[in-house]
Amino acid sequence: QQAPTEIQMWMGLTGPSGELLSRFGDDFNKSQNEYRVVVSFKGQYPEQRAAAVAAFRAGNPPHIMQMFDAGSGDMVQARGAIIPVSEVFKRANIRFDPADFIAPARGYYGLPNGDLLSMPFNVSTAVLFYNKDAFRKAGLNPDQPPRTWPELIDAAGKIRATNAAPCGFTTTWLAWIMLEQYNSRHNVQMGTLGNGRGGLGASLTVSNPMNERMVQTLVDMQKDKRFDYGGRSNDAAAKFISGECAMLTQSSGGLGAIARDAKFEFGTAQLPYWPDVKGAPYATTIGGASLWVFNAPNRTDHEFRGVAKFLDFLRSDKVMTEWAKATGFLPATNSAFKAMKDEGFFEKNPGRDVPILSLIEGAKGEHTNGYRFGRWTEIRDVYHEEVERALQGRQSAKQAMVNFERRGNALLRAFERSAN
Amino acid sequence: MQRKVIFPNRWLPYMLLAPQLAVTLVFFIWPSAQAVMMAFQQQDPFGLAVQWVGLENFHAVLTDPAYYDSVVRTLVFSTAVTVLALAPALALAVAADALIRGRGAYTTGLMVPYAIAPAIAGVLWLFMFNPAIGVVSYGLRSAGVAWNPTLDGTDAMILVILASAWKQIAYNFLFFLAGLQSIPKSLLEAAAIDGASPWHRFRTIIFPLLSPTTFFLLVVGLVYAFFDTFGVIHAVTAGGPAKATEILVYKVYYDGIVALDLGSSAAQSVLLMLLVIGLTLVQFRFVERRVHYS
Amino acid sequence: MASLGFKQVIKRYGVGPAAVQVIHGVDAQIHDGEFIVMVGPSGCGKSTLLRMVAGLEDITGGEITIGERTVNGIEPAKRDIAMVFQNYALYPHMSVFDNMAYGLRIRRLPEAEVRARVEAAAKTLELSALLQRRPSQLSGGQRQRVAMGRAIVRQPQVFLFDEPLSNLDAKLRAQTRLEIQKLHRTLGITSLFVTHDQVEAMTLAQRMMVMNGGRMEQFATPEEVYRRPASLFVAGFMGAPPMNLLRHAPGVQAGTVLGIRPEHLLWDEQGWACVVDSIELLGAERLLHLRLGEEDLTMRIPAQDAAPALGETVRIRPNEAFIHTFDADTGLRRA
Amino acid sequence: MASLGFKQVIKRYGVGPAAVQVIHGVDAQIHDGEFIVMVGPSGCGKSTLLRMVAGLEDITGGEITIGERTVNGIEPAKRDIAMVFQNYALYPHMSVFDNMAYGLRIRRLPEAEVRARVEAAAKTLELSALLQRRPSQLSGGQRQRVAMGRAIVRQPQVFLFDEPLSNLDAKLRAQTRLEIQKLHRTLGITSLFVTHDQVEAMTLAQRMMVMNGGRMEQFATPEEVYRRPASLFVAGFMGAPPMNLLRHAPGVQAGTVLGIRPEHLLWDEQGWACVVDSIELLGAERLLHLRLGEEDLTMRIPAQDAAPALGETVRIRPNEAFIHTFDADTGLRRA
Amino acid sequence: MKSLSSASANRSQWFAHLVLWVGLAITAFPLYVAFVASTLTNQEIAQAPMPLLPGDQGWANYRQVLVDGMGGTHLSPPVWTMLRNSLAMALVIALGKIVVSVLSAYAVVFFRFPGRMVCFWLIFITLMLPVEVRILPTYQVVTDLGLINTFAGLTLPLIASATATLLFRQFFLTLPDELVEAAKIDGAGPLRFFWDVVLPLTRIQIAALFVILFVYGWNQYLWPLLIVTDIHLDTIVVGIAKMIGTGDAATDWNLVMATTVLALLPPALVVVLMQKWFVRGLVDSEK
Ligand SMILES: Nc1ncnc2c1ncn2[C@@H]1O[C@H](COP(=O)(O)OP(=O)(O)OP(=O)(O)O)[C@@H](O)[C@H]1O
Ligand SMILES: Nc1ncnc2c1ncn2[C@@H]1O[C@H](COP(=O)(O)OP(=O)(O)OP(=O)(O)O)[C@@H](O)[C@H]1O
Ligand SMILES: O=P(O)(O)OC[C@H](O)CO
Ligand SMILES: [Mg+2]
Ligand SMILES: [Mg+2]
Repeated sequence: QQAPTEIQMWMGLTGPSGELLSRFGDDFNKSQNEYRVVVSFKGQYPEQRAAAVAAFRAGNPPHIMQMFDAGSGDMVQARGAIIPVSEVFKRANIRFDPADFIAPARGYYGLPNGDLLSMPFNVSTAVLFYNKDAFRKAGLNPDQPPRTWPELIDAAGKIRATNAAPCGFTTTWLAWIMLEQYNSRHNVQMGTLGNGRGGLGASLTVSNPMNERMVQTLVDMQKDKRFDYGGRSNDAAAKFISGECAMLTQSSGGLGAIARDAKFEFGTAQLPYWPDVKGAPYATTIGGASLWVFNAPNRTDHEFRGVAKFLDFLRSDKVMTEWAKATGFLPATNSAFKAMKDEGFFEKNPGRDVPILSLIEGAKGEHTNGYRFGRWTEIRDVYHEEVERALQGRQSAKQAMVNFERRGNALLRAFERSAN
Repeated sequence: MQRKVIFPNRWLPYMLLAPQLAVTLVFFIWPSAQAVMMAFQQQDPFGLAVQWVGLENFHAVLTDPAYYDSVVRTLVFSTAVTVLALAPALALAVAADALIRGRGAYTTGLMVPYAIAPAIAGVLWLFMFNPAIGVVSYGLRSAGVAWNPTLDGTDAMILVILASAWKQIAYNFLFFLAGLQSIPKSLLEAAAIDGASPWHRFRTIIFPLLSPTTFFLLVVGLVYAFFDTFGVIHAVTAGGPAKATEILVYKVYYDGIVALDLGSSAAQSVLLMLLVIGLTLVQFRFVERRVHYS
Repeated sequence: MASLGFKQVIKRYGVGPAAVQVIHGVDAQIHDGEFIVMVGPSGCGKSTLLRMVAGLEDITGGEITIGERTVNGIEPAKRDIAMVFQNYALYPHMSVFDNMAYGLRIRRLPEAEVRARVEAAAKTLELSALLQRRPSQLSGGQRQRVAMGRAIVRQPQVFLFDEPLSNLDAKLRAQTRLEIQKLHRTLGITSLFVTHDQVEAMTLAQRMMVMNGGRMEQFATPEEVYRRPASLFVAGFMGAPPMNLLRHAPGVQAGTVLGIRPEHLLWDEQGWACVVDSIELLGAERLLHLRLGEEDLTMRIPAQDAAPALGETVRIRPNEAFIHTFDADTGLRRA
Repeated sequence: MASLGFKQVIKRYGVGPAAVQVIHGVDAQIHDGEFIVMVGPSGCGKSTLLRMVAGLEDITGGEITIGERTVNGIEPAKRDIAMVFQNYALYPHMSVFDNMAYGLRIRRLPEAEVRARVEAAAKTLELSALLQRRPSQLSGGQRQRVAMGRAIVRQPQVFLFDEPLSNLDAKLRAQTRLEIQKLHRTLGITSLFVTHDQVEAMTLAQRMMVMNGGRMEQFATPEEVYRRPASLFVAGFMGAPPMNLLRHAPGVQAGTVLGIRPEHLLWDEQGWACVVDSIELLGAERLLHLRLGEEDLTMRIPAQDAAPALGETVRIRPNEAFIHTFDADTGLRRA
Repeated sequence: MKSLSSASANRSQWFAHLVLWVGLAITAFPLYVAFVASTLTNQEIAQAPMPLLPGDQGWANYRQVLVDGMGGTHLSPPVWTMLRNSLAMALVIALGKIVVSVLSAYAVVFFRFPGRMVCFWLIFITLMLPVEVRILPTYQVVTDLGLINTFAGLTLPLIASATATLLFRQFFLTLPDELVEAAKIDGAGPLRFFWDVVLPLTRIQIAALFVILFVYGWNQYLWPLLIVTDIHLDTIVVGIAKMIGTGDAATDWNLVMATTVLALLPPALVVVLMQKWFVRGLVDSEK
């Protein structure tokens, strides 16, 4: 008997979700003996991507790489480096219909012809977590979370006034939530050419009153700790878990840790919106990560077939539903979503439908189909920097957005040049 | 440079050198040459499209105000780390040298941080100063100090400086102690007879005699602050907030590995390499000068 | 300038049962302007005693006086002494000038005065041309002179020297010895000079303190020490080759030791019969190593005299005028 | 054992115009079993010559023979010589036993033989009790003996010594000198011993090679060298204090130099009038440093004789029997 | 500075002790906090402020990381595996560097041959090439050699060491010429001399360098992070860094701190136990 062919998959997840994803690899290995999938954690998404780039240049990239939403724009441009996942399935002769995936994911990871570039796997969206104990202390109704920004500002004010918590509200993933999710929620354009999905020539259009308004709000709230900034990625979650901040906007994928470590009763709600914006609230946008397939000179069809088989395994209803139930991520396929609904999961687990309601069932608009820009990781950091500077009182919200747009566009142009 | 008495042999020296040279050529010289080459190229992250651009990368770097911000930041950071690692180390070494009994125990305790990896030192300090759960941040908050290194650039800078200096004190301490112990006691006795008070002796005899050590540690400290603190910064602030802690070496890493702008990153590397060469030469010239002293 | 007195001076290192006593009650009076050399074997406490005078070691018991003043417990800086160390202890980072000026500047003398004094001292010591050099740029002998200069400029009451010549080669040593002598003649400062070199001691001292195991065995002029050693120890220690000390030679009374220097043995057909063990020619003279019964002795004869053969038996006697007699038990001189 | 021959031996360091010649054609024949001492001032080429014999330096010109064999170009290990170095060059990490055994083991002698030879040598040198010690646990004298032991066990044809005693203190030096003498008497191995210490040279040598600036000035017995120095250089070099060399004293012919040793000056009312400059008491005798016109001279008198006062004028003359005369130009002895 | 008169001696001794205690406190505090955190539950830590006295979870935490790993069996191997990897890496790097540099220093010092200075400079220049400059191309070389994800790939590129070569060279230059000559007269050739005399005499320097290089090897970060994709080859320093602040999972600080304590214990022990040599080697190596 021949030794199984090894399929390398790099992931960027840790904790219970990373653990579970690796277990899927084992399950797959047990289900057949032609291939052996090795799932390994290579560091956070940016480090992992750097390692993958180095590995690719050395002719030895992983077969599959999990890459977060923000990295998609760069991956798309790496034409020779990746193979669209639709094509992988086609070559392996395994049925793969992009329409099986939930619409927002298709919009985000798809090609104009409908093919999928990468396979959506861990799909998330931003939600609001709130501390019911603190709400009670502040005299707020624990079963009526704020739905809009004015309500949230008000709640935060009460919490501070009554000292129910040292800080009213904080957020993780500043750019993702306060820029990307926020713009989708209000159907605001982030960039030209269909939010960048139309090609390399796109420019940012983020310097507008809507974005200034959000930043200004944070700046105002920061002054009296109704808002307290907690870092760029997900560090701020700890501020919520420790009870310091009574409200948190965070990825739905963060549910697991909160459920495990928070010593208080908490609730989940949809991301707030400005009620004075016409048509609001719109649907939030996607987060999480998708799976990309690398090309390499020495890759065999046999290996690609193994890749397809494993991806096929991952998108099966059984895996998808287990994944979604255990982690707080959303099911990526329609059928898994349906299976969960049919099973009554959402009735049994109140609050777990919140992300679904805002992402899948929220109102669609012209600008809610996601975005795709090159060097987006870096552009996100530019946003972070400019907003952080505003929060420090070193520039106005307006100036922050002007700078952000200018610097962001410079990066887009640099990207455009290097890709040609 | 070479000893007078040697062995005559044609091939043996080459055999002995072979392993070292092989490793050096394959893993140092060759890749470094490639890195220098990359500084003159523009390429996409995956290396699919490469083009020669001459000095364009250098030009871009040297005309980018952000680069100068980083230079200034690096100077502030390295100066602070170096000074903060030197001054307490000197105080501790003087104290340890003055001890009649028990020096060994203190020395042992004080040198432990030397063994700790920068990345781990960073993790330790991050943990203590984590705005949400850190014991020290809690203490600061209770004391009414608004402490938020995730937002306040100054706070973040202070944090990485403290963590970096903390690790380096052990090293400086050992060198200062060795330096102090190599000062002949009779010099201090002579000064005492000459009428110098203890403080005076420190200022006019001990400190000047330690100056070779101090200078050496200054250079080593600068190199440490420039390069080896990468692990600390990576673990603690990742260069933020708003690039407030992005020193040059972190910028190289960020631009190359995170932003995947390889040309610019390589050009910055070359600039840094020139800096190291400069520092190394200074140090060597100095080592030569120091020989005169004894 | 001042006198220097030791009254029952005792030094113990450590405390309690672990303490070691290294100076056992030294008594001595050194006159104003005298040049005293302290000799003795290694470890006999010479440096310790000197450092007690300097204030670098505490005085465990007894009293040391400089001039009229008891200095026990007084800081080195306030004792008005200067010291020359074995390794010179020059400040390596200062020029020769600054080395010499250091003590004066600390005492806040006006800079003009400092300059005048240093230059005067430099002139005396022929260092004027070297004032801008660093110690590392000087030869051993020059360093030695700077160390002396540093002591001189202070114009102290007492000079202390701790084997200042032992790092010099033989020639330079002889030369520096003469210089120190001259200097003392000029300045006349009370000096206490430690050495374990006999020649140095003999040539430099006005009076010598011969130390042994923390005790002073003799305190007298070099002549006296050589001619009338106060004890067996002194007799054996001073002189090269040392005095022959015989217990069993014919005619030596039981309980006494007969001492006779190698140059005070005479040929005598009637004398002791000794076997020639070995002979050494030292240029102007010869040393005969002889064996008399159980005991060895050395005889010194002019080189031009005929030398006996190895193994030959020769007959010799001590010159009565130069016989020393010691008590075998106490080791003290009898006559 | 073997004879040792030098034929027009030349040594140059470097090549071309930068070359320095340091040995200028040395010719000498050393007999089988002789003990030869090479003396001379620092830098005169003693070590160089010795190391050429050992094979540690190439021979630039001429020929060195050991026994019948010309050794030019032969490896040190194959010359059958043993060498004792100034700093002993003991292997610090090996026991005394292993130090002595090393050379034998490299030559693959059976271990029993090695043991026997080392133990025999250790016995001769009284090292038996120390065989397990490391060099660092030995005193200077003991180390010196180990270095000798290492040479002895090899039973070489020639022993080479490069200032082996210079790291010892005076007392130990005198003692070891006697031991080396005894050893040579026992083993009778041809030896070449380098020193710049006169006493060592005088007492040890059967014949002395006096070197100066890469040339051999005299090769003769110590007596001869002392009594009839072949040149001004030898006259001035041997003897402590050295011979007085006078060019202008009354009665000295132009173009010649008169040599007279300090012990050969006599009081004479009719003699040269000299001023007493300084006096040193050296135990058994006194050195008078005198000034005669432009020239300095030294006179040696017994300590018991009355000493003149400083500055006094004394009258002296050389003892005719001991006058040496040299050619002022060539420096060679005339009579 | 030793106090010269006994009156002020006591006071200055007290003061010295005080200064050193403050120094020790600053040194030790982060370590103490890490230790305390490693004995708590993550919940206790999350409720700021965390207690400053050890809790009762120590045994459980250490057991968990040692046996199961920090993030469960799939994410990170058991910590003891990572400890083993780190140990192997540190040992191979330290010993490899020592062997390679002691040989080359011997060649450079004890022989004269064409190209000697070129070789010396080639080695010396490695001092001036920071990792950041060449990390990507080096990675490529390692892959081309098929060493990616192997222990050899992890250690070999780190084995060249200018510092160690310079230190050995420095030391070899101080060996007295006479020693070499004595050995020549005794009949020892270059290899024999190296083995019988030079190596034994260098053992203190070797011990000292071993400590320094062990710490260096143990603390490697960027290189292993890049070169190892198989978690079973992961070293502990990388393992820890990977575990904090990633993705959606909150950091398990109690486990991270338990692992941290385990990670810093071995190099700290090596440094403390071999203190005498370490200090000497450190001070010498930089001269
Ligand atoms: N700090 C100390 N503790 C205990 N014993 C000491 C101390 N310092 C010196 N001694 C002992 O005191 C004795 C006298 O020492 P000292 O240095 O005065 O001797 P010395 O006569 O100067 O000898 P040398 O000629 O070798 O310099 C020695 O036996 C020495 O071991
Ligand atoms: N490698 C060399 N290159 C050039 N000149 C040298 C070399 N080695 C020695 N010399 C010179 O050769 C001369 C003789 O040196 P040598 O060591 O033989 O003197 P020495 O008589 O042994 O002196 P010492 O008594 O100081 O040991 C000296 O002038 C020395 O400077
Ligand atoms: O926390 P996650 O994994 O849902 O990701 C959040 C954002 O997508 C990061 O870009
Ligand atoms: Mg002494
Ligand atoms: Mg010599």
